[in-house]
Amino acid sequence: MEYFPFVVVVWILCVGLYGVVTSRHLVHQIICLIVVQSSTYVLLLGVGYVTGAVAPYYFDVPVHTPAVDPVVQALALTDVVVEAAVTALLLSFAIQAHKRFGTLDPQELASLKG
Amino acid sequence: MDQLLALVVAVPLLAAAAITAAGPLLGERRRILDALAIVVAAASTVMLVVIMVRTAGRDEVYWFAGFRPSGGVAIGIDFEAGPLSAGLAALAALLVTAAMTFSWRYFERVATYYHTLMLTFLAGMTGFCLTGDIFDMFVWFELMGVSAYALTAYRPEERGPIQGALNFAVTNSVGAYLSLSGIAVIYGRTGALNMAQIGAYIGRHPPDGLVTVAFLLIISGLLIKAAIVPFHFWLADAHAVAPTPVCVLFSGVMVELGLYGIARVYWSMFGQALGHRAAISHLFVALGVLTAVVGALFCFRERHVKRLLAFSTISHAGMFLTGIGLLTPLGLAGTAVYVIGHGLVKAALFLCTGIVLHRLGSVNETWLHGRGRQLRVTGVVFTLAGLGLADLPPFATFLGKGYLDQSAWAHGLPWVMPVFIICAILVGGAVLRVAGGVFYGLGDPPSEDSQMAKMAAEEKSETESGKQRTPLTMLIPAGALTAAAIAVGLIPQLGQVVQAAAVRFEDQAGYNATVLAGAHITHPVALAATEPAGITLSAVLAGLGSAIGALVLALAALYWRRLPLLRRGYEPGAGLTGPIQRFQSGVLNDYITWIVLGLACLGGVLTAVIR
Amino acid sequence: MIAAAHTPYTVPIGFMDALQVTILILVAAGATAVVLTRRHVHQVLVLSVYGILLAVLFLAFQAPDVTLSELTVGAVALPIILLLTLAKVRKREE
Amino acid sequence: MTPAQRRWVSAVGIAGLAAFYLWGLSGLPGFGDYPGPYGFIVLHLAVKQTFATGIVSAVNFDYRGFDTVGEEFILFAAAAGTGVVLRRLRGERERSAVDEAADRDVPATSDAVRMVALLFTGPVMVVGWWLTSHAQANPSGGFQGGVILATAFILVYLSGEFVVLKRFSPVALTEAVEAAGAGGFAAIGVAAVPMGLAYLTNYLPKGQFAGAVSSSGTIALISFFVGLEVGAAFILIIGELLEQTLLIRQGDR
Repeated sequence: MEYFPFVVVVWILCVGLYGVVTSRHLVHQIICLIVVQSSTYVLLLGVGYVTGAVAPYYFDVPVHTPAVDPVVQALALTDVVVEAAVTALLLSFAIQAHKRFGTLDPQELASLKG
Repeated sequence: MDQLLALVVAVPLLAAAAITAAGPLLGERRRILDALAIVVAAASTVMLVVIMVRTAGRDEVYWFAGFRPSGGVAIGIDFEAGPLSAGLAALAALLVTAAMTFSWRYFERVATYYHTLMLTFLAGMTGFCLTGDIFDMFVWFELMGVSAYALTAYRPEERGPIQGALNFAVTNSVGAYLSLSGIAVIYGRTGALNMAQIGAYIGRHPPDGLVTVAFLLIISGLLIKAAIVPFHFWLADAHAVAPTPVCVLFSGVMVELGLYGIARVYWSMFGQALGHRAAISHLFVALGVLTAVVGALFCFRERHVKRLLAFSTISHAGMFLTGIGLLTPLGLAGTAVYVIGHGLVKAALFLCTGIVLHRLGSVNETWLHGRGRQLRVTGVVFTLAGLGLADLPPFATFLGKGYLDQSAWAHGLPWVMPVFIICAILVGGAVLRVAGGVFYGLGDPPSEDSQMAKMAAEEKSETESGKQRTPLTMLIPAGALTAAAIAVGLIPQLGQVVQAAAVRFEDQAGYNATVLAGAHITHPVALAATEPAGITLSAVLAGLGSAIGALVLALAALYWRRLPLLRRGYEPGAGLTGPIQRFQSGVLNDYITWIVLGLACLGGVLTAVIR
Repeated sequence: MIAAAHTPYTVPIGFMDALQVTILILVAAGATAVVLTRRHVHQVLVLSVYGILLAVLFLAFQAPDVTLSELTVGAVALPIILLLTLAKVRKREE
Repeated sequence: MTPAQRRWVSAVGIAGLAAFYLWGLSGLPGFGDYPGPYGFIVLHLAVKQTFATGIVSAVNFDYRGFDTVGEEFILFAAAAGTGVVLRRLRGERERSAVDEAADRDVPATSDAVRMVALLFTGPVMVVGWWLTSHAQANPSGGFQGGVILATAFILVYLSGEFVVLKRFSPVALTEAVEAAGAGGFAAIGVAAVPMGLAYLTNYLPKGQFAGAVSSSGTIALISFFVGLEVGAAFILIIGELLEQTLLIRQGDR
């Protein structure tokens, strides 16, 4: 258990990268990029975890109850926003690419461009 | 408490929001907003110059929301401004101002998006330069990135911009996520995000796998942004198709920001922990020299003027990385001066290319041959800037390059100087060949390369009307930037002042004390000794030699087919076409493959070095 | 500070471990499935499921805030914009 | 490279990168042994300093509020970028809504779906609002609330009223709201400056009871503006895509 979450992190990253590299369709490629980024959430939350601790909310538990690290959670939240923003932008590129090129295969895009 | 450091980021952001909100209300009177955007960028430039001058004696630290560190632990985010970081941000703001002035009469009007994105881009660059917090750095890096991707695709009605923007966005996003992974890894060890605090923590122990991996992951995004071989492929695709005023920012300062990031991360976090090993210095120098040579060769072969300038940027990025990688104050100081000179000159070259595109509607060197004769002033500015790019004294480029070479020489790398002179000759020769052919009609048009012609044909005029004359708003920024590049080179004692700043930048203990304890470091101590930073004869000769060499090379390329001695039909650099098409394939998947493979190799080398 | 975790609010550690390992395995499998699904609309649905798995994992990591974001973004908003894109792209492929 | 070459080269690269990465991760303290100090210090101080019981919100909107400013503007820039890229270009025309309804691939929305979607819109907006306004207390905040508010928009679309909706939320207005959200956040920060406080200082009274809706000073206010910005940005992005999918056709070129 000690390092299992981190092995999963590496696995997600590598699977995502493999997908990005082998993809033949831009939307598929963008989704693989989402997978690459999802490895960072797991890593962030993984490094901030404290065994047996509660979530960092003191609404209904006494203050000073041991809690997991709130900082990585804030970072992960920022990360989620970044993901949404970048994905939206990339998808708008993909739509235009499809209009201009009539295809979404990166290989064909490159050869059609000139 | 002094608020300037916060305002340099807050003001452009507020202005971006205000312009978006007010745009539809003003209708046809939107020129007011254009003017507002230019004024804000100019004001940012002034504020950053003030900060740069003010920090000449000591660095300034600003804690957001007033959360000061206690006991060496930071709980808030800080900005840490020194002359080098503020100076680079000031260059960025200056180029944004110039680019927006240039585009006053340039674009078909599309709501207010252009100005909004330019201002968020500026805020991102400024924040990236000044921040002292590693996660905050990632945030500004992403803001810079997202704005830049969108600006690249500013003309979505054409094929090139969309494809270039996609390659740019995906490669840089992969890099950013790897950087974020590195940040998370180092956070898992140190429980800190403040760079000084992390540096202090990991500096106590000899480096292990975690530190090495975090270092490589964090700089991977920056290496991609800095277009270091083999992570450089996206750059030519994106620079060739982005609107010309945006290219000014991409080439003039965004790539350099990636390099700045590497220097910042090294000198405030990892330097002490990695022990400033010679092997690491050599690794950076090797990468830098490789990039410089590859960029220069590709640059000389190119016929698409914007791509040509893009490859020249790659070549220069390699030289900058070499300067940083020497790990000496003079190397860093030389790089800083070189970055300023190069940024100004390269911006002027792109602006002139923009004028050519505006007036003549093409960027194909072969087609343009002899057609730019009536653009006299533009031709003069372009030629001057081209000479500046080839390190002609007294352009600031020659000074920076001179320091860099001198420091390399003093640290047992004498071969760096001749290699870089050759690179400067190739790059300068390519640019001057364009100048001589397009503006003066010298020699023969270079042979048509069908592939490149096709690409250049995609690049149509970006402007709508009024092509009969060049508006002054386009010409003045280009001329002013060239003049500024000369003026910077003429500042007396520039070398000593910048070297003093570089010493402070490379003083990790001093940086720690400044940030975490609010200390006032008057006598920073860098790891390597300072060196005399005057204008040496060898620097002048090297600069003159590069410029003359570049001129000769340009003339030789133009009159190649008339030289009786040489075999006809042989085209200089023709042998490079194959590799260019093979590697610079434009296929996103290839680029990511090279990035992954390059990182794996770098990881292997670093593992061997650390063990 | 950490050792004093004997409040009634903590979950038995063994149970938590098993839960986390199970979900981690599911997440790893989910990521693989997302990448290997080559039919586009299917892939978006798999991505949505992956988003939910991640959200559950974050809950098990005691991060309800991130769970909520991942649910709203990863499992709802992103699949919607992806589906819209695919709808646009498919129409022209006919 | 051919796809096969690429597969092999990348397999080597990914394997090398994975090994290297694992080597680094093996240096972490094991899972569940977060060493601190950052998070523990924040946990210790946050309730006292900010009167917020949702510590993640305290970090996001106060301790590391400056990150969140940048984050909001990333979304802002992305929305502007989507606007740039998907703007109506020459040669593209907008189909009338009637035309569009006739040959839509999907069968026309049934009345039941419309009713359900419309019925859900209200509650979804309430939930979004609640999340946006309770950042300081619970696992919630402007971001999640904003996204949920934007999904209310999608429900209206599902109910088949996109064209109606477009009339009621024109792009210019949404953009203005978005700008107000992002700019408002930055402006709250700047407001501290004339008071002689650092940018983004939490200068409002923090209330008497930790976790109450009116507690925690600027945290609640910032959360509100973030909600505005995020909601408007998502509405803009989704709106652009909807417009592409439903209304815009390629003209003859």
